[in-house]
Amino acid sequence: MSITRKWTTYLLLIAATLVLMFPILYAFSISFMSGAEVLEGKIWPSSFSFENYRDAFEKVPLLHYLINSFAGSIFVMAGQLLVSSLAAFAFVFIKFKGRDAIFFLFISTMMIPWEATMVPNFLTAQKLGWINNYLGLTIPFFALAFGTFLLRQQFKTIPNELYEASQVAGISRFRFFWNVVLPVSKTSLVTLGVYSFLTTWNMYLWPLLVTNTEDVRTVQIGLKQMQTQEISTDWGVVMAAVIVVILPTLLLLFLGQKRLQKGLTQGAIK
Amino acid sequence: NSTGSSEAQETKKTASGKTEVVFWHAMSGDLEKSLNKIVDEYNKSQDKVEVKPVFQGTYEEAQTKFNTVAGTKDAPAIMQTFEVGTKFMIDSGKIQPVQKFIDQDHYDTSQWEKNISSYYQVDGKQYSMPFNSSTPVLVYNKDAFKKAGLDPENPPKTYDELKAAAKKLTEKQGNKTSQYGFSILNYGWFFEELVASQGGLYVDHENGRKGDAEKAGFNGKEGQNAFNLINDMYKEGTFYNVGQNWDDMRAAFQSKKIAMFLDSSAGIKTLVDNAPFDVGVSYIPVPKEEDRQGVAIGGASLWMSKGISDETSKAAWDFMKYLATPEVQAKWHVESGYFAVNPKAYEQDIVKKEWEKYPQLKVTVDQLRETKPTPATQGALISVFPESRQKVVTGMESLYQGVKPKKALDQAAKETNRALEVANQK
Amino acid sequence: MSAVTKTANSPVSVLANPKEKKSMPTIIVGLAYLLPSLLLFSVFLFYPMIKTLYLSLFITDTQGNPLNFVGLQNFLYLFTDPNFLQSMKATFLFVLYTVPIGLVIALFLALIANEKLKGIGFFRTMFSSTMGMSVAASSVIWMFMYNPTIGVINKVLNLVGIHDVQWLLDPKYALVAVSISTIWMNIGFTFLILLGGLQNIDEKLYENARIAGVSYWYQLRKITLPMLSPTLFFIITVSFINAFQTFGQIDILTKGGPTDSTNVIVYSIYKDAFVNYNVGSASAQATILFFCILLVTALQFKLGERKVHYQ
Amino acid sequence: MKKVELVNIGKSYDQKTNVIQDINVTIEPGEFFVLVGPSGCGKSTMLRMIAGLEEVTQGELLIGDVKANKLLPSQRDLSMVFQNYALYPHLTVEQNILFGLHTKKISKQEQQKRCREAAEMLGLSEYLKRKPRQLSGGQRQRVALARAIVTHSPICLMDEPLSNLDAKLRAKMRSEIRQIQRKLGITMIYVTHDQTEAMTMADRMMILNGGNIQQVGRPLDIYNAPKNTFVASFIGSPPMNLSNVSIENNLLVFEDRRAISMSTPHSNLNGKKEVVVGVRPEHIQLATNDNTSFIVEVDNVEILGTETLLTFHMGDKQWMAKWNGQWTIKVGERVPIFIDPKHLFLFDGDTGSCLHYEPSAEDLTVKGALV
Amino acid sequence: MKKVELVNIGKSYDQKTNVIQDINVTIEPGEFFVLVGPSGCGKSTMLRMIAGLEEVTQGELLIGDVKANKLLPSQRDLSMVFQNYALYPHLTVEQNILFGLHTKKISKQEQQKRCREAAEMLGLSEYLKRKPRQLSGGQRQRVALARAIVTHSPICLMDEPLSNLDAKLRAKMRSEIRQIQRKLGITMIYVTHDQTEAMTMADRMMILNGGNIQQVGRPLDIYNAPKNTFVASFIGSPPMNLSNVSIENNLLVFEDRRAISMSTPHSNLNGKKEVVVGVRPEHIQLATNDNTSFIVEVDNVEILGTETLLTFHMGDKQWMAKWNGQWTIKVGERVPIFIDPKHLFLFDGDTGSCLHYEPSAEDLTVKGALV
Ligand SMILES: Nc1ncnc2c1ncn2[C@@H]1O[C@H](COP(=O)(O)OP(=O)(O)OP(=O)(O)O)[C@@H](O)[C@H]1O
Ligand SMILES: Nc1ncnc2c1ncn2[C@@H]1O[C@H](COP(=O)(O)OP(=O)(O)OP(=O)(O)O)[C@@H](O)[C@H]1O
Ligand SMILES: [Mg+2]
Ligand SMILES: [Mg+2]
Repeated sequence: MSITRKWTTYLLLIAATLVLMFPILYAFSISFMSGAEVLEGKIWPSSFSFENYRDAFEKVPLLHYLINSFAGSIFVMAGQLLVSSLAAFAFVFIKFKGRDAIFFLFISTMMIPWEATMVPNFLTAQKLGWINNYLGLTIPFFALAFGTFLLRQQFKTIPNELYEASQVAGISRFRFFWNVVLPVSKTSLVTLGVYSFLTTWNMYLWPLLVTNTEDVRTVQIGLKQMQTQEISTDWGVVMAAVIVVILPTLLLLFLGQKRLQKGLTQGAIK
Repeated sequence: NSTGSSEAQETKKTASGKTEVVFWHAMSGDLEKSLNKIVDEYNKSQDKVEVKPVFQGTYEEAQTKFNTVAGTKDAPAIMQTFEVGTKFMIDSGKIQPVQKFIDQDHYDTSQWEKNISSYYQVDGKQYSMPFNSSTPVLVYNKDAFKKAGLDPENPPKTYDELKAAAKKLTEKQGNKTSQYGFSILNYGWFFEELVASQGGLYVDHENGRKGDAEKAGFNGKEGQNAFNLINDMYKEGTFYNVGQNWDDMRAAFQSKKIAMFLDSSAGIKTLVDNAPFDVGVSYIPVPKEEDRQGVAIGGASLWMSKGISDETSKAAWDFMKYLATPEVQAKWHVESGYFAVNPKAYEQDIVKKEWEKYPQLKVTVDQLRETKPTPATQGALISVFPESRQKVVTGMESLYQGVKPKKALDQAAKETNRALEVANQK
Repeated sequence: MSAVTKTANSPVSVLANPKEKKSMPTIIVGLAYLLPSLLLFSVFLFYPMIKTLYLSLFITDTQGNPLNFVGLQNFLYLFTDPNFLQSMKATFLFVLYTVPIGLVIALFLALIANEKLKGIGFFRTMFSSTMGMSVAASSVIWMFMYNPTIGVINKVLNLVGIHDVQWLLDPKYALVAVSISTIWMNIGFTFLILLGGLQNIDEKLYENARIAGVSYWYQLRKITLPMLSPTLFFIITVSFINAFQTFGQIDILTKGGPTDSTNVIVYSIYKDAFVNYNVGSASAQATILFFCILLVTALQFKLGERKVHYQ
Repeated sequence: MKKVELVNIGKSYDQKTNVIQDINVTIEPGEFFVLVGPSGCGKSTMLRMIAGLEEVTQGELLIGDVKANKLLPSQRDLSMVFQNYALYPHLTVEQNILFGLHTKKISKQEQQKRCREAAEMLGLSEYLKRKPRQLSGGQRQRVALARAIVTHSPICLMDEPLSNLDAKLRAKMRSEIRQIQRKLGITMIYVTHDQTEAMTMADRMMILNGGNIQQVGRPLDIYNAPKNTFVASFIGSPPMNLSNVSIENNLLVFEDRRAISMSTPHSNLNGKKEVVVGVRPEHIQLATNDNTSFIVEVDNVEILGTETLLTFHMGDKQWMAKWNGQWTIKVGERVPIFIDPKHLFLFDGDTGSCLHYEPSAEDLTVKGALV
Repeated sequence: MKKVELVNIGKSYDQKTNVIQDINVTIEPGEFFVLVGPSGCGKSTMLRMIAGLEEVTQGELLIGDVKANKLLPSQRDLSMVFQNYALYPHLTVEQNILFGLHTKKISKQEQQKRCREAAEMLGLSEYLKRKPRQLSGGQRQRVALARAIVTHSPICLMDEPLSNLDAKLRAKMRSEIRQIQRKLGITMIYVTHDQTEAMTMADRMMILNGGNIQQVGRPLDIYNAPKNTFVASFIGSPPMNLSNVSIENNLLVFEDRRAISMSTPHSNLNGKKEVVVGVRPEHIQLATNDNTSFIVEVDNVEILGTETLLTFHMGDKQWMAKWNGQWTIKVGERVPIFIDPKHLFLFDGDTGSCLHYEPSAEDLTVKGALV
């Protein structure tokens, strides 16, 4: 690569990074400002005080919410991985009539607007007694068309010989699934795991609906709790909460970026 | 949701044997902190009842949820609902009027601020317990008044004065306006108040208090006055459009983008704290001084669910009574900026001290007390209020797009009528 | 093993044995593996969807229970209701603004992040970071940035001499403003997918082009884009579906206003169902939305698939 | 050691056309049996039917005298080695070798013992803890082999197990597999498309083409007496040279009117005039002064160190000659060649079946040579 | 036709260790030059440096007498064929062939003409409208070739272009490529790890190992006079048999105390006692009564139709003998063999370099044979 091309690329990279990261950095900066500073429209705080963070943790049980979000996200992640991989396994390794039709049915679920299903789902959850516990927060999300699709693409790359070899050896189907297919698809599972963790972590409306107590509420609700309507919002505190809320997901993303990218692409391409 | 579920539920008890009262609210931020403190004190003050406050999102979100769980075991004992949800709650059949407990208990409601509690009274029956109430006030920048050669102690009272003052307050550099004279949030409530303060009715049938409303009335003379005011000032360049967001509006005031605006009385204190200038508060303006009827309240009240056990109801009532005591109301008023339901609260020391520090607060209370009790200031009762508000907001917004005030109002009225029609079919 | 040796000694029993031992029909096994998904889908997606279809033919009470059957009246009203037509328009504009532009930006980022340079990993991480941002958190940040008086965007515009723009208040800009923030939120995901697609392209194809001496743009046009087409196809489909279903940022940033300019269908559904309690109308809108998405996706598969080159 | 018998076996994937048909063959216990044929001829299909991975749609399959058509793969008591080895990439070599042994109800101790033995036999002992991706192609091949060995199944099936290896390694593994099979005495059914592999490894082999058996027999018998042109050109490297000729007065006349004489008039030509003549490259010799068959112009010369390959045109075809030694011949040079009539094969021009050949006299033994 | 010169070329990817080093060679105009060596020895690296796809980190590269170290690939006026062909899957054969030709400022007409010519030459005419995935391996190979041809570049680089093809097709393409190169007279630099390919195609070849040149020369010269044990065992199939021996009184004594005598005392052994002896398989003959070198026990016999391979143990190694004809020998049979001392190679035990060989007398020509 020629020198000029190299430096233009660097220049573009840096410029793009600055533009893209600006909102996050801006929020970070505001999270250290006092109320007056925020209203003056400053870009940089005059001093870095953790006042806002302390306030944020004081105002709502943010720590508790963080733990709930974490537990819920992990739970959904595990559930999605299991349910999706079971389905994907059937779509790849078990031949039966009508398989493609069912697969199409799965894919079509991606098109159902979530808002349209919320009220009936809430009533269902209520009938099942899933209000105010992790069941309601998590189980409705265990089945995921996108995840099934992603894993199906991955499973398709597993040579059929592996399956046949285990058939000859007399290994049961489930054992093959558990001991071979899953470990071999680690990358995609991690990808899907990160993806489901992120999406679950970021849910707001549903958790609000199905929880009535702080015991199981999540950080996104906490974020909403910081903002007020009729009286002034304390922006510094809200931004502090924003930072607290996005920090874990950003961290997760940074750690899993490589795998995520690899896994997502496998799913994207036939 | 079969009606069968409205049978009395079992009384939920806490581990220590106290009766559990679940209390859903929409108070976020500092308000939630204050509310939690009050609840805490109540819980500690006795050993029979344990109130559990639960934040349920915005008023709308909270009500949606209440609507779906009302009558089941997941329903709360006490539900906080915004003022425009009143009719909806009454019609839902999922609540019991507090009048029942007032009667049982021979509770003296005369200690309540009449102008507040009357909003929640229908056919002489008290449906809910007033809790956090506010009214609109005119807030202005005293420093800017001085600078513009206006008397900071004599803010505009009528539309004409307002227009004149706004003209003086508007500062322009070239074609760029650095300070606007006046602003109103694009929020239905302010429009309703502007109509009510002139004695205008929002809907027919005495604002819906003498039977189900069927037609919108807000597009009459009073409503047109209000829309014309906005339209005229906007055209003159003295009115600034701050949108729908309370925070944006206050930010604009605090950063001196606007010199006067209408705000909720509940927001005054923080405003005074944060503004880098002297803040003045006055009554909401009217077209002519003789029109002044006062204001209707905004805010929310507490409702008692149906289908909870008697024991729980009693416990919830006990808590409601506690909330209405002057001491608690004083604290609530001081911390939140909302009115005290019980006027005796204003005689409490902490309130007096607070008023010394924030004389602006007293103005808000005075405005409320001077209000003449009429169907207009009592507030409208319609089930589709939120929807109607959206239509009015859209109407206000369309003003800035150059739509004629009358046309904008009529459109909003037409759509409200249809919503009423649909609702009345149910 | 013992079973087999035994049967080996008595051929007669073998002929009978396999019949008994014959494994379960694969359809049963297959469905067993699909059961959890099917069950959950049925309960939490298909059932509500069917219920929605059903309710769209009724006027409902505030609890969402059907009161009286009105046939297609809900639909007929919607198609004459200027508000709904405005919603449709807003939705299509929103999709139009966000999908192509987001795609182009993400593609640009993916292209520059696909170069082999020192420290490129850092940039890739940065570019993908918005994927970790929740809609709520992002919207709060953007709302603040859009603030006409204290927000940074107008501050910057003022610096270059541009008048204050009332981003979220002016119907001319509100949808654009929401679109910008949406593009920003989605860029991380789109970027990641595209980058992965780029990295799957055989390096040798470019080496051959280098030897042939064709220009960068020619490579982009003749190699990169065609080779990326399966990935592009995937991401376009997903972006379309997501754009049609956007809700969170609208709720926080504009609440559908001003003058309904950002009142996309999903938000309109939400308002009708949760604020105005017109479940019938909301259901009808949801049904329309569902078919819109279905149509667009089907169209895409019909038209797009032909232009996609699978390896 | 078990017998495998195929009776009238046929297979159709789509219930319409047969992919293979009328397969009748008995594979003897302990035999090394090779299935060979060009790509797509149905070798894998046949092997997979024996393994039970593919349903038998016609005929009867007997394994050790037991009808096996409907048995599950695991009930057939056989092991299988796949073309790309089918190793589990996430398991170590040891785990790979032992994977699935548990279903056979073998004690941990016995498993370990078998694994150690197999690993030793195949020189894998030091790699037991590695993952497949850390192994070279040949080592992976051996792991796949070890996995088949430890099951102690009397029958082993292999589907082109060497085709992913390079030429040198392939030659080595060829003899390794053969030696192990002899040592363990298992019945081996081995699929390949490489005739060299088939020739060097098979006790007997079956040549398939288009789903039909072409010939079954010992490699040398097939080499020396191919039943038809397909077999003749498929077996042997470089392949047998074939050309259409017409018979005119005991002469075989090529299309370009060159001719060679037949040794004696052949009775079984049934008066056919158009036949195909075949000559193996090694039987085309440099003519000495008195016996030139024809003079050819050399198209290409390839010197492989110990032998030289000449390419030239003959009638409508390119022919090849293989000579020992390093020959310095220029492209375009004209070279006189001689073909001994006794080395000529004659095939039916229409059916391709062999009409005539002279049984080879070359049956060399060390004893014979020493004399 | 252009010359390519490498002067002291070296390459390092990580600025620390060299992947290849000290490469000095001149590739003559119109020459077919083959780079051969085991996997990972640096062949591709070298080729890619010549192409300009990889930076030259040491030394000087001259293309047609012009210093080319810094030239862009497109400025070097060469074409390249990649191992997996690097065809554009979304373009038709025709578009693939013409890809990038527009940069050469060639008229549409001329492009079409070249494409037609190349397609005809390679038998692709009927496939011009197809996509690569609709072609067989051999056809894809030809498209890649055509793409290189149409550029009319004087130099063509090929990186293992045949390794994805099966044995038969490979043999065919080998001679096709050779013929095209001759016809067009281009300078060809060809990378392979297959010694047969190198032997049969090269005018000259360079054998690389671990980034170092082992030997450069004509294939037969290298075959007959390998410079060291690496070359000796790399070139030739089956490879040369090598064993450690000690020299005792003009005898080469193997580790198992068997011995063969050297023909004459060799002067250039410098008194070394431990050497490596090498014998090509074709030089191990069946002994006649009076000249037995030793008796060996046969480990394996492979009959390839026209020749027979015997495997047996010799000292610490397995040796192979290649005999013409079909030999019926049982595994385990004891066979007397004879090795002519004149066919012995001796290598330095430490450095592996060749100490002694007798120039081959076999330089056969048709003329010589006819006499
Ligand atoms: N699952 C299948 N469905 C339909 N047809 C198939 C299937 N598997 C193989 N065939 C067809 O059956 C024929 C024989 O295939 P088979 O795989 O047995 O060939 P093969 O001899 O093993 O070839 P190769 O040497 O390429 O492996 C081919 O024409 C192939 O297209
Ligand atoms: N991009 C690279 N970065 C670092 N090391 C490399 C790179 N490419 C090749 N190498 C190393 O350089 C050495 C030579 O590689 P090269 O690809 O030239 O081998 P080769 O002879 O072509 O082998 P093969 O026959 O397997 O293609 C190897 O050790 C390889 O690991
Ligand atoms: Mg096969
Ligand atoms: Mg290479």
